[in-house]
Amino acid sequence: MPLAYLLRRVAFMIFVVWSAITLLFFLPRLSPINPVRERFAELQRSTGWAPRDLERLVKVYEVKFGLNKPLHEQYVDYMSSLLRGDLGYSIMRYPRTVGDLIAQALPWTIGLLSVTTLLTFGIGTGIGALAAWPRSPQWVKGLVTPLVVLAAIPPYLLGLLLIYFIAFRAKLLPMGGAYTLGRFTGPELSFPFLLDVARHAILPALSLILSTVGFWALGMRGMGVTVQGEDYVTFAEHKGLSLRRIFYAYYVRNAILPQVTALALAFGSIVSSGILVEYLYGFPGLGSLLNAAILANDFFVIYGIGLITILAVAVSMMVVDLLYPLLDPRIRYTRA
Amino acid sequence: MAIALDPQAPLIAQPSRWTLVLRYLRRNPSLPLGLVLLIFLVGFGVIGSLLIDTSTRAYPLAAPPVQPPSAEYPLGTDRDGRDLLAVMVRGVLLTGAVGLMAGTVGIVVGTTVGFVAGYFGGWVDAVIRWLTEVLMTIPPLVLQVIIASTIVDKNKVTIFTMAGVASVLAWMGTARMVRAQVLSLRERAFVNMARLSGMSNLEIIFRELMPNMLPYLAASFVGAVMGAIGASFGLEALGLGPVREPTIGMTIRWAVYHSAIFNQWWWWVLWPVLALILIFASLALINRGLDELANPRVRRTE
Amino acid sequence: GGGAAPEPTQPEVAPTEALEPIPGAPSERPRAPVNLKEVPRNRTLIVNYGGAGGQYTNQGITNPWAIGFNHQEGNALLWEPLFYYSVFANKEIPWLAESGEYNEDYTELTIKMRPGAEWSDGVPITSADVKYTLDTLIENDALNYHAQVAEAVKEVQAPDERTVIIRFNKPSPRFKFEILSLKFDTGIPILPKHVMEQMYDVVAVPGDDDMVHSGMFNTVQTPQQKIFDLREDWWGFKTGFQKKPDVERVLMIPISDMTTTAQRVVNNEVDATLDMRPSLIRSVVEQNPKIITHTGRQEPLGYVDWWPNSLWVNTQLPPYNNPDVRWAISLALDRDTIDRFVFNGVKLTTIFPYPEYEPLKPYLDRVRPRGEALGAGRFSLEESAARMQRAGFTKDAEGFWVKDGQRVNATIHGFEVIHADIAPILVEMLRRGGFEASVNFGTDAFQRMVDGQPGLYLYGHGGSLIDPYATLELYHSRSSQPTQAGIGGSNRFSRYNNPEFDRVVDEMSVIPPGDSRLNALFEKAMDIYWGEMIDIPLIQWLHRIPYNTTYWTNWPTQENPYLNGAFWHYTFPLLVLNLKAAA
Amino acid sequence: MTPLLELRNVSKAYMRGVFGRERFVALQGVDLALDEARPTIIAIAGESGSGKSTLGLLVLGLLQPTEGVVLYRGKAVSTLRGADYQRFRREVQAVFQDPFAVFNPFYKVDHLLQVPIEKFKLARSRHEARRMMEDALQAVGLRPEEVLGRYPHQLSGGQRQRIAVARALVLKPRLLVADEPVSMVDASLRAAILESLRRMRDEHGISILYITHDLTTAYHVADSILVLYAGRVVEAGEVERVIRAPKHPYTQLLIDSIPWPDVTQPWGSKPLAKREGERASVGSGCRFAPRCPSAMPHCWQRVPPLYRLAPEHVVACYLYESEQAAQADIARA
Amino acid sequence: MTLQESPVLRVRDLRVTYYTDAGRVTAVNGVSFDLAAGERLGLVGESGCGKSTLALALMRMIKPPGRIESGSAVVRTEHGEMDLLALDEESMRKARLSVISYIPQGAMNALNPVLRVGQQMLDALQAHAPHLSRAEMRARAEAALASVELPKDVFDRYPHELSGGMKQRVCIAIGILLSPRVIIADEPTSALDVVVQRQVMETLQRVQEQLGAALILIGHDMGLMAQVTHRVAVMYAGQFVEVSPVQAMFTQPLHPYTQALIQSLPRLDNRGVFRSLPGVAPSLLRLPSGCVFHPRCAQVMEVCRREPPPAVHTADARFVLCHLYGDDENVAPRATLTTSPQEVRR
Ligand SMILES: Nc1ncnc2c1ncn2[C@@H]1O[C@H](COP(=O)(O)OP(=O)(O)OP(=O)(O)O)[C@@H](O)[C@H]1O
Ligand SMILES: Nc1ncnc2c1ncn2[C@@H]1O[C@H](COP(=O)(O)OP(=O)(O)OP(=O)(O)O)[C@@H](O)[C@H]1O
Ligand SMILES: [Mg+2]
Ligand SMILES: [Mg+2]
Repeated sequence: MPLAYLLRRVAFMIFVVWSAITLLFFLPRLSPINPVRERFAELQRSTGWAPRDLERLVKVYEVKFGLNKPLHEQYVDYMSSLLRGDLGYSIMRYPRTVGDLIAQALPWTIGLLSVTTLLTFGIGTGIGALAAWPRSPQWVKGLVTPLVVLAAIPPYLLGLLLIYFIAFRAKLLPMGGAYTLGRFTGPELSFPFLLDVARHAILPALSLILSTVGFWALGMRGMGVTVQGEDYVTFAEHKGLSLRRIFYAYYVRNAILPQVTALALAFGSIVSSGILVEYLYGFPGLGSLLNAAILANDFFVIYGIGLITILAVAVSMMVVDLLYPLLDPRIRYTRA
Repeated sequence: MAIALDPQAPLIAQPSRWTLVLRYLRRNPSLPLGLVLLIFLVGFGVIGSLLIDTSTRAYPLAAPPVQPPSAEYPLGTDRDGRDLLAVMVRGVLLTGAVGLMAGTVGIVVGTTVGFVAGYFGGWVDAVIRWLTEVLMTIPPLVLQVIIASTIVDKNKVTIFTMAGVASVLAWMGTARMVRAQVLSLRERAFVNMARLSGMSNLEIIFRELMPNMLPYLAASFVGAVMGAIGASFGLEALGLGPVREPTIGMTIRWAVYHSAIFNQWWWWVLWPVLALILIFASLALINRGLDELANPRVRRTE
Repeated sequence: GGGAAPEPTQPEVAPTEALEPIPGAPSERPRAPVNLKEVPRNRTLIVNYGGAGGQYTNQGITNPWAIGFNHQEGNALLWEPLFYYSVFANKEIPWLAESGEYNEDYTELTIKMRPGAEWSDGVPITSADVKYTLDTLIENDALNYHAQVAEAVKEVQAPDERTVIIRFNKPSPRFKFEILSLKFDTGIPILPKHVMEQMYDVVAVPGDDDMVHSGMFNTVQTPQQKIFDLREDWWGFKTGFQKKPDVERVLMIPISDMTTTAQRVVNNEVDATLDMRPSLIRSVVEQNPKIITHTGRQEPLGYVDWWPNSLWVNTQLPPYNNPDVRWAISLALDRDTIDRFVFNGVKLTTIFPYPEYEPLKPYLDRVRPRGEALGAGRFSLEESAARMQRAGFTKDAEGFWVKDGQRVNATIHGFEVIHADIAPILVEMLRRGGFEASVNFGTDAFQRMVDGQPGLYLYGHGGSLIDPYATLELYHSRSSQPTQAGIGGSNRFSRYNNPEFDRVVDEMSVIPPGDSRLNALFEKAMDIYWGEMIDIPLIQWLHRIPYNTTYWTNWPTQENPYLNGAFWHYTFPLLVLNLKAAA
Repeated sequence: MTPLLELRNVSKAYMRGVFGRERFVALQGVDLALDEARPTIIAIAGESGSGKSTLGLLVLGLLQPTEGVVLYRGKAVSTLRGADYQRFRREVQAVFQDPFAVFNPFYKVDHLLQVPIEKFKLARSRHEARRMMEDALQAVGLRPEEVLGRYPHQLSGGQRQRIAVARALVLKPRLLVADEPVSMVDASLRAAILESLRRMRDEHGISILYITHDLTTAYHVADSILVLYAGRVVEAGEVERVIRAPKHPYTQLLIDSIPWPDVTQPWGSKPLAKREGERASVGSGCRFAPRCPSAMPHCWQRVPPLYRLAPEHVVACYLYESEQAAQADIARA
Repeated sequence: MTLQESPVLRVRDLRVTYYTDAGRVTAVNGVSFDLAAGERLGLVGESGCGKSTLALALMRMIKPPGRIESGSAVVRTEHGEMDLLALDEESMRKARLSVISYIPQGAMNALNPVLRVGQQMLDALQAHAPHLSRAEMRARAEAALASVELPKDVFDRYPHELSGGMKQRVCIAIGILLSPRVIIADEPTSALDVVVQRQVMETLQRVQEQLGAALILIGHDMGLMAQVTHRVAVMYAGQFVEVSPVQAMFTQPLHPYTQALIQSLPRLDNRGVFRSLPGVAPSLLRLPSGCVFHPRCAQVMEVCRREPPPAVHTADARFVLCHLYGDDENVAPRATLTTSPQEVRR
């Protein structure tokens, strides 16, 4: 790989990340919400915490969070502390730091969502490919529509239905949480714990899979249709290759290219895609954290999670860009 | 020396356009099925609005609370006393409109941007790529919430603003994919041929490349509409939607809020879900029915 | 354990050092799992409560002075006051104090401390701790109750280990009840002087699981759960002050979704939870015969909370600054319809900003006829229209009131979790009355109320329990701020400003509860309240809390009203002490 | 006067390999000129992969040369803008080598003919357009009602190729790049189509770059011929001379290898040398050296320049070193 | 030329129809022929007359809307005879490439753009000779590439990095990879220069002779036919109108269409003279009555317009479909030939 290209691409990625962070920094500040005051107000509502002179206190904390400074100074502060790896304090959970909150939530999200994303991708793409494959039985071809229809049900509602029928009525699986509370005080590396986590993860994973698998199937089916009838597929048949080999190497292999890009993006956006499901199942991942942060207008946590997502997406897009020519040799770096 | 045609050679009549259309529909039954569904839904909304005074019946206090379906309230009523038949009539139209508006904006912008970037390359591509990547990296929900929350006067939140917010982020995925496709398509000889035929860049994009991406675009469109409806649900869930309007999303939202499933008020959940299912089923079927148009090679026997 | 790990004393953080790492600030790196003893299910009380987005956001903030401390999510089990108060039993329960006596004119309060009480690190709890607690409240303006205490208290003395003498600036007959007693969400706990003094900043140190405390539980907290385990060595057991309860562990888990929570209760996974919407609690009770409520298995399936809700009005904002408009709105609301739609026919609508509690009843009954005579709670669109016309409004083509080409912006602000059942109904009724209404459940609803931007907002009154003063004080002009300037303290959204009203309230403040002089003043105040329609009283707040009797019995009920059942209130320890394991 | 088309020292290198590291020179230092006044059919011959199509794409402006410049009416093609560009597009047309890929699979084959007629406003009415299409199709032996309205994949290779030729006939450009236009049609039709190409030159003054490896047809239809080997011109000149008396050993091999439709004439008398790994071994010398029966030591050292053997005949081979060395430019002769 | 007694391929009454919007296209209309082991049969005819369709039908690769209506195609292998058109799917799949292989026309797009050439060859070996080791497979693939004069490094290249001719040669290499009994080469060299053509055809011939396989060479290049094949079949509008040994074909073409074809061949001696057959091939949608060639026939007779011509098998193993030659096997040609017979050396 030409070093020059690699450097260019990395530079571009850094530029993208910087732009996104900048945008993310300024956008919430355009909104009229004052997170500190909202935080205190929320405290008042929920706990009766009620200092008489709230406004003065708001000022004090604005200073603590640096929110009193002119915007450009805040920006410089924020950027320089980012470079030091310091994500600052959470407003809603002051004096906890954003870094700590994220460190705690991240493994859960990665665990649940990377597995489900891969599963969904595999299942959806597989079904989509089969649906466009001329030799599939009729019922397989018809499979995409019901999957798409499943995706039509809002994930939140789908989750509720699953909880109601599978966990509540049939009592097959737990109704939520990441592990059996009370039985385990916190994450530990033991077999019973992992088993327990897996049991808890089934329903959230299922809701995610059911509500997104249709999109993958739909996308793949679309690409499969265009690849169909290409001469190289025909020639592969002339060669007497097994259907399986034709299917994988000459059909799926060619049709899947755009899906791979989508997968990279999906990986980047697992945080926001899982937000509702994580929330519904009380799954302690980044999605729940983000949800809480949005509800509390906690800028700094939003930035922190935003930053993670931005990095994840930017890096995965870069990786896809760098790897794409390996998948599709017709595309060359020189023109990328 | 000219090659003269044999005057005696019999002329072959091409079947008429309509015959061809009919044959197409017969070969691809999912298209008419999808269309019929769509027409049914639109008809349900339009005719329903004519027959029922949705401006009162789709709002609270129009009927006694939580009535199961009956002769008087064919689809039942909800906890706030909305007549669910009226709610569905209006909801299908409103939600359909939000989805369509946002989906269309998303797909149109995404496709255009993707094509422009992929086809022209150079700095145009660089700028577009930068913009899409930047917007794509930011968690969409965060952006939407921020945008929506800057709309200070919630009275002014209509389904239009919601569609607007939902569509702001609906185009990047499409744009990126389209760009990738264009990169590989534009190397094809028929693009060169089109250029020799005097087509402008824009025409090459829209007349030569675009049709070849139809199946993808159709899938994308279905995805965009769904995405937009999903996004509108998200906004509604956060109280950033037109709270009073009986969209399908709000209806589901209220049903969830009042634990309709647990309380076994099945009708309150069933109808909106059914409506969504029908909307998406019709889109998916239409999408499927367009295969042959997009790739004539997949055509099956009569 | 033990609070013996004092944080090194640090200089106060100057405001300019914003975002600099705070020295000694806690880190929340995943800790090694704590090995807790096994507690069987029938000795564990599991409650589903709190959290945001399905997880706790404040776990480990156990220091009551730290910003973000929340007594509701279990921490009430860690801290103790001088007195508890149970409104249903209508009695004061001395706790760390053995007694507390006012002098004749309510300018001095003498407290005797209970002997044998000690902190979890074994240090005795003495009058010095009480003095420290109050002194710090007076000094540190970042603390809750700072203003109230600083205003009232002249001086705190601790002449000996067991005696505290509080001298007041003026007669303060309610100080003991309002400040020193824990009930519902109000009052202060006593904090350990020897620990707090080591902190570089008492509002910045969260405390964590090993915070030295006095309550009968120890805690382990993660975002997923808060575990409270009974302390065998609690001073109350050692001194024989209390008998060991059956509850050995309290497990508190965050709520992600109310329906799921209901299902957990039905499945016996959870013993009690947050109060529920009317239909939900009915379904819960129907689906599990073991589940009871305050009123057993009969409607209204709950008890009245101290938080009656009004449709609050920004009395500074046109057109709501016109009492006619406020009255027109009240007249446009059909209370019967609200009862029917929202509360399954249980009559919960009210004309009072007061909960109808036993101690308050005599006062309320006295003024009720006056309110009814004025038309409070009446539904009449004609009268409403007449009021609007008097205020200079006319109806436009669509039937909405307009003045100077402007419709009335009747957007109701509120909180989705608690107001989503009533708000749409109100909106519809207002629209029928000609007000262009809608709902705003935005994440910033609170901020808007604070800023005074909206004209209408739904909220409760954290006010009176035993006499009418506290609620009236909410409308005192000292908490009224100009619009845009934010607001004062707790639950104070009123921007009402009326010197005459203030005078009445001020007069009441020095008269002790129960004194008959209050009656006339109260009548006067309520005449102003209703006459001006300062806010539009709507409903009593009902706590419909499901109690699952599968594992635990002796819940506080109508028959056995030893407490209100809200375990998230400061009185949680009293509930725990009373629960009995099911046979 | 400025020539219609001029190539000055044109080279084209492709980037190859996954990471575009390998530079592959497909065409090297080609000069060529065409006069408008003297419409000519120039055959471009050479083995497959010798750069014929690349040359065509360069002329069409669809590729940019890495070195040198392609001039159309005196202006560099890559810089043409506005009206000049329109004119260039209108006047320079092509029949591409691969008749499968030039069709957009989405459209019926009509599209290929319709678009240029519409874009260049060749017809005043739809009726006239239809007429033109039918005429052109008939001229290449296709039955309009049979091919129109069909999708490309429903036609045979030869049918598609002929449609592409028909398109060129409709357009009547000034310059036509015809890349293997008749490789897929039978002998009788081939004759007919080549005949119509020649008539285009005669009646409409159209110059044609006839790219082919079929020397028999080149011989019949072209005026002059340019033989490429591995991206370089090895021999060029008047077709009669080159075919009848080839000078370069490669041209000789080519002519020798023509399969004559005559059972009595054996196919090829010269032995075929192995070509294994030839490119790598060449280094800086003549590219044909490894296969050349008469290769001399210095053939391996330096690329031979073009030697002019006659006013209309140049050859790049040291065998003719003794002859007057020509400026490497047949056009300026 | 030694033709074995029993043919390696026996095709009988093959009919293929495409069902198009405009109507039914009978692309192969009752074709029968035999092919001996080691024989090279040329298949010529106007473009669109059904040559590729015939080949595809033998491969059982006619896709909708096309359909094989009738016929049989029996191949003789060491394991006995099999009717390709009656095999089950799996056996047919196995037969492809190992029993009968097809080198497609327009090889440009026949290679998967995202797989290396070598991989696409290995795939074929994997499918039919899974017992080979990877090294053996690679060796065989490289040998095949070498036999079509491609450098070794092509194995590791992607198709788009090859010129058209190189791609075509890759397809040929794949076609001979498994030593099939019958090789169908559909214009295998139309994109190749003559030198390579010669090399490729020599290779094809060599391999084919070594294997004793039969070769069907589809093409337009009569020169190639003359140089390579033993027999030539002339196809017109879906039918074989003449099948003759190659010398006879060039010296004494029987069918008027064949005669026209031979006449239109370019020669070195008359530069610039094009002679072509007037008229256009009939539409396969509506074939003319009687003899399909009659509208363009220089020697058309009344009977030609009415009746389909008889299949005539002459004594010297030639076949012609023409009214000129009576219906009796031994009848001598009634018409005079336009080219005079010559002594043929072969
Ligand atoms: N896009 C490309 N990238 C890399 N190499 C290429 C590309 N296009 C062509 N080549 C190489 O350039 C050389 C010349 O190709 P070109 O297509 O011009 O040959 P040609 O003379 O037309 O051959 P043919 O007769 O087979 O069509 C070949 O070796 C080919 O592999
Ligand atoms: N998929 C198809 N659908 C409809 N008609 C088809 C299809 N494929 C081929 N045809 C028609 O069948 C006839 C025979 O086509 P075929 O490809 O066999 O011709 P060919 O003899 O190979 O011609 P060429 O020499 O040009 O390749 C043609 O008229 C063609 O238009
Ligand atoms: Mg070429
Ligand atoms: Mg063919």
